[in-house]
Amino acid sequence: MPWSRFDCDYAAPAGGERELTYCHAVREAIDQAMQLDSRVFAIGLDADDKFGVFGSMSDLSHPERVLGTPISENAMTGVALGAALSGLRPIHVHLRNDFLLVAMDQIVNYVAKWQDMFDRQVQVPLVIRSVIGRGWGCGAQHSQTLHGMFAQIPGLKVITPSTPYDAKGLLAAAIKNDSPVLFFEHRWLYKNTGAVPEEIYTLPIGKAAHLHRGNGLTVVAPSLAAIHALKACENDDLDVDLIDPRTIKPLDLDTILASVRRTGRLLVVDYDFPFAGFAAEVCAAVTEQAFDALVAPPQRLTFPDRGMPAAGPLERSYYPTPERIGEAMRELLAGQPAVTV
Amino acid sequence: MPWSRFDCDYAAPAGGERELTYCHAVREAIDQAMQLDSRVFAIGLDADDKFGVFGSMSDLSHPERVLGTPISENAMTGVALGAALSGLRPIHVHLRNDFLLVAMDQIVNYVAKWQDMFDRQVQVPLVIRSVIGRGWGCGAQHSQTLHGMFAQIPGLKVITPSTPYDAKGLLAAAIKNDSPVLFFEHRWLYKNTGAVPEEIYTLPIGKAAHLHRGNGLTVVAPSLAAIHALKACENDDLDVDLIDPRTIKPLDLDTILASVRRTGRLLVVDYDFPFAGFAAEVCAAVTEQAFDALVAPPQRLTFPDRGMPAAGPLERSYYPTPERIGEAMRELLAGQPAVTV
Amino acid sequence: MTDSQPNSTIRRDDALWLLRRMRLIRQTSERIAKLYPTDVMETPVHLCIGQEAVATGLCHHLRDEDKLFLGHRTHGPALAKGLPLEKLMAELYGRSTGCSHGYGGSMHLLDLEHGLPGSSAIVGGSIALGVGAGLAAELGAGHFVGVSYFGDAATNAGVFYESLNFAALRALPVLFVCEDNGFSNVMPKSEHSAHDIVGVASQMMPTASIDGTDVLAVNDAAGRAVSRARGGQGPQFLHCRTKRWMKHQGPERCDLIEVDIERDCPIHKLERFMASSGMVTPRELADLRSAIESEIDAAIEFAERSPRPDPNLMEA
Amino acid sequence: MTDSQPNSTIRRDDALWLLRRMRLIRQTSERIAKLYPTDVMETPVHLCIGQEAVATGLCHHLRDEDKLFLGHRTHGPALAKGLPLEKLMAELYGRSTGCSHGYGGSMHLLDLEHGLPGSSAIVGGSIALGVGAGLAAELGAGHFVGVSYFGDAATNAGVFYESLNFAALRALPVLFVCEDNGFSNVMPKSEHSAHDIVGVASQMMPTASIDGTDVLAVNDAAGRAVSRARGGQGPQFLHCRTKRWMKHQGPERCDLIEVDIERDCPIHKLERFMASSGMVTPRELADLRSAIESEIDAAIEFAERSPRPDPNLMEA
Ligand SMILES: Cc1ncc(C[n+]2csc(CCOP(=O)(O)OP(=O)(O)O)c2C)c(N)n1
Ligand SMILES: Cc1ncc(C[n+]2csc(CCOP(=O)(O)OP(=O)(O)O)c2C)c(N)n1
Ligand SMILES: [Mg+2]
Ligand SMILES: [Mg+2]
Repeated sequence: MPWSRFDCDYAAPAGGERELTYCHAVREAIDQAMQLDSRVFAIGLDADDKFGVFGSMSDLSHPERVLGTPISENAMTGVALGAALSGLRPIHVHLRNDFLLVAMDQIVNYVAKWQDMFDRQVQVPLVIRSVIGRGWGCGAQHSQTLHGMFAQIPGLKVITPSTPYDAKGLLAAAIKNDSPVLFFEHRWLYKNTGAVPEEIYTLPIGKAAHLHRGNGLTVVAPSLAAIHALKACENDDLDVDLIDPRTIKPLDLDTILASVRRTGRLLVVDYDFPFAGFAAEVCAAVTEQAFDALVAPPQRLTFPDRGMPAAGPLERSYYPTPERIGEAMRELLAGQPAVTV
Repeated sequence: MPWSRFDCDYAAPAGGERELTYCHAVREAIDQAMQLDSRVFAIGLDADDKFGVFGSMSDLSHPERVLGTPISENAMTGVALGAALSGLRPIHVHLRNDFLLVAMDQIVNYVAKWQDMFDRQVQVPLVIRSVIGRGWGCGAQHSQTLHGMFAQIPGLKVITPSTPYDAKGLLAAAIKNDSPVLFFEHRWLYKNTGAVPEEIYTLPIGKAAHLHRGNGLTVVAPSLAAIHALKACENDDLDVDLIDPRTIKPLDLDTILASVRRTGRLLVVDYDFPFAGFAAEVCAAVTEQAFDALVAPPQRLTFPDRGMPAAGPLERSYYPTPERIGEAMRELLAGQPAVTV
Repeated sequence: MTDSQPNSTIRRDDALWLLRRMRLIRQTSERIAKLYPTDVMETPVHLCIGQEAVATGLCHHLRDEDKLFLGHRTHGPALAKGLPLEKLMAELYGRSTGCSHGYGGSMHLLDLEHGLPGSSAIVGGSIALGVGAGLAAELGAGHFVGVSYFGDAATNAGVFYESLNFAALRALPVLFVCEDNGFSNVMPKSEHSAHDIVGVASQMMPTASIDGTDVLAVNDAAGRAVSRARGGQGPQFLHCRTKRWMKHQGPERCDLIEVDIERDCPIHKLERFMASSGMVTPRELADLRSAIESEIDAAIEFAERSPRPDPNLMEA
Repeated sequence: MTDSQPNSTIRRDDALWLLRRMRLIRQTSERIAKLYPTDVMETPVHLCIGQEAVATGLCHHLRDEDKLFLGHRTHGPALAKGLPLEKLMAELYGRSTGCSHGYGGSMHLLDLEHGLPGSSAIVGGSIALGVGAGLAAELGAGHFVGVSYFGDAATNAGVFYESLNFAALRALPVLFVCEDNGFSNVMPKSEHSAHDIVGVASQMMPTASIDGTDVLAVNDAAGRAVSRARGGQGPQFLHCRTKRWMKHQGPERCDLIEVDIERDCPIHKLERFMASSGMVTPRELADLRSAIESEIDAAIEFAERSPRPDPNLMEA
């Protein structure tokens, strides 16, 4: 098994290491996985272009295993599934998660169901990578973040790394995994830099990370929201226990529960639609399992319940910011209910 | 406006009225709406067949406005949207909600977004009807219930009637509504009978109904789960306040909150996937807004987090039953945490 | 587009193979139809009585490592490809010895050993999976062809068109086999397709349109198509005209078509050919028939004796 | 399939209409390209410089009540259909006076008065919406045709094929207009389509393939197609070969193609024709050009003066 070569312990990178952008960390995971295992290939619209998926597909050392496709996302997902069932390990890449909706039949009825339908007699080593989040006045069809929708579906793992280190290690883990994984990269994280080991390594899928320690309030925030929440903590030196779940599903509820049992308060910041989303799941699960520890009602901070508008002022008001997260944190820390949208 | 002719007050039917099956209540709403308004038409796979959508499309008085389609659910949804934008009021019918996934791009990127993208300058009077739920060993691709997934999406109303009376009144309201509505009919309710007025009438979208009164526990259960929960209440004469939300979205949170403020306890029974579903939303929202009233953690009873299996014993164990609902209720009433799956 | 003629030079053992498989499919389907009303099978059944020649003629040329992706009308093609009968029966009976351990039911059959990586109940989508198998072969996963097997109405779904385009763009070793019985449930083809299916497919790849009730014709055309695909000549499209004698689902006869045994029955036609060319005696034909009945008896007994899956072992 | 010849008998006022609209589109696009680097427009722009003839020749035959559904490359066709310039500019500037009140941005333009019921950024899907408009007309909603307007790569999406099939099955009054610039972003047509687009479409309906840089040819073919659709002769397919002079998105020139003004510029070709046949003087051409510049100045001033939408009024 070529994979055994890149098993390593889970450890946060020490300081002073090589810095990489989020974008290049993703690229490196793909490149190294392709080098280690000839079954790994990438496919997707403009995947073979140097600007494909915002540059994360450039200069791969096995261009013969990087395939462009027509605008046929639904069939292409089926093609990736068929290849996964025939011995390969496809990575299907998308420029925007809005396009995954075109492939929803394949993702939900096929990819997610295939193992369950046959009592797990078959493996489906398929990764679907997609950029999420708003761009530049792109409007309601090009700015969504749909991790909550996919997390609902049994049979799919959903990963939302917030740092370059996590991006590389979790993407490697996703490629190595024998079940379908959706891997969501927020567009605004692409240029962020951070320490990333040169060797390939995997991080455990389903293990949260602490980004900030504190005792007054537990904050759960994935993807870009984690980085924004961290900024908010640091700006005001808040007594916040900030947890980046890193994987939406499977969810590391243990880490969250342990924190809430200490702090008694919970805020979930989720850059996704509000109704029945990831934030609702965390609040409901925490309340179910740590009810007695709660001293205040768990709160959610999400998008408003409407499609994303285009004009700058509207777009900026639609998206939470470090400032708004900081406000919500301070109110909860002060024992006031946070403002939810 | 032909619609003004069928406005009527919201009132539960008095006893002794005409009985109709759920299936025929649906049929009658469509038939009467078509008679009243020549803009109403129905379209869908086998919609024009007498067994179309399990008989609910039979003998309509305007067969020229009932159109069969090829297996092209995605384009057909776009066709329905285009017709809605061109002055008609389409009802798109589906035999199974699993097929809606084929049309997800149209439903989520188009239908749900169209009004928001143009600042609501345009109306989208489009109803998408679909049967939900398990049949007869149909397996993971033909037994889903996806109201939770659609409820996540801003711009969609989601209705799940549990009685013939509600089915007729809410379908009429959906057809009359100027925004997109998803209307989900559980397969096992089709032969249930109940009092249904002959005249066309509408029920308010976003208004829950009490199916049983009590003070010990609030139970929220939509669609077939409502009927099963009612059975459980009646079997054991339980002190339960049973609320059928009738519409998943907009959700009548006021009615639920008022009940929980009385009972202090909440159980949500939802025949859908567990993670970040409707049940999570109700638990999270109730905790946010009535935290101080809760004496026990809100609980969820849903499907397990996996695709539906086919064989009888597996299928039956996958689906909650009145017995299992009764058990969960009794445990909560006794002050014990309910068993969740 | 080529319209194939049956190859009259077929060898006896090849003809016998075709006959055996078709009989296996036919007699199994008839037995299912007979048992179905007793509710021993808690799953829908889409029978393929009358259509046996298509899968049989095709699978005669497929190897275990070739990957066949099916839709909802699974029993016949799965048996043709090599799924053991008792594993099919046990699946229909919802037993843990079934090919999908009872988790799949009638529409979801798996047999990795015999090149059945799964089948799907959502019409159309599995066409793309066969293309994925072809792509895998092209990228070095092994020496096999991918086969997408589907009905006439599956060609209405956009995924059909997308799949053909991609397979053709990359010249993948894929066979598209359209089992055209002229109906989508109760809707005739004239109402679901404005165009000729072969006309569209032939814009993208070599096609053949075949009398799908003539197993020798299918065998012949499939042989050529499979060897072209294996030989690196890219995707091939086989359009097989056939008839669905039963209703779309369940054990009843279809009242939308007329069946003329002489004209429409692939088994009758092959038996007549074999008898008239001296390949088999009437006695051999009768023996074959009853041997298969015994196989079916044994498979049913196996299914009935097998345990039902334990819900407590169902993983979340 | 017919290959149309330009109609040399065009009347002066028709030719002037075509020239004015093409110039409006060209000069507006050039102005956008010039302003875009200053970030006054916080929205992506997909310009159509070089492609003006397609939408212009088409819209010459459309009435306000005809419904045109667009994709992401919206500005040109929307102006051709009658969207007032200042409403386009205000939308690009993200102002509440924009045609979508600033909620839509560059790719989502609405003008119900002029038969623009919205446009979409998800490639392919809007093709079905035009068919829905045709169906509405057929079911008595009014006397209009539905028009689906899309690029060559949109024909890769399954919804394209499904839409054509349904429109043809019901003989709906729908026009499919494919603006074939030979590219999907940076991918050439040879890599995205294994087949000839017109070849597929012609399996389902009458088609015409036209030099889309010749506005008289487009005008002529569109005129016939629109009148056939209006006359109950069912859907029509127009394939217009054109060139995208700019990059897929943004204000830069495309480096994948070579532009030869004599051969490729629809405006140059029309002006030369009109001048040589004595329809216009050089002075008139110059006047037209500067009149449009003034219109654009005014529209930009309008946009700049308009208020930005108030987030507090954004409904959930
Ligand atoms: C996407 C989708 N839409 C509708 C159905 C319901 N359905 C099941 S089989 C079938 C007819 C299929 O006809 P065809 O493809 O010709 O295959 P046949 O049944 O004739 O073998 C339909 C409409 C489905 N399973 N999937
Ligand atoms: C479903 C979907 N996939 C991918 C994209 C990204 N995308 C936007 S425009 C485009 C190219 C479209 O090419 P074509 O249809 O020929 O129109 P053109 O841009 O040439 O006018 C692509 C790939 C998209 N918007 N929607
Ligand atoms: Mg058929
Ligand atoms: Mg193009």
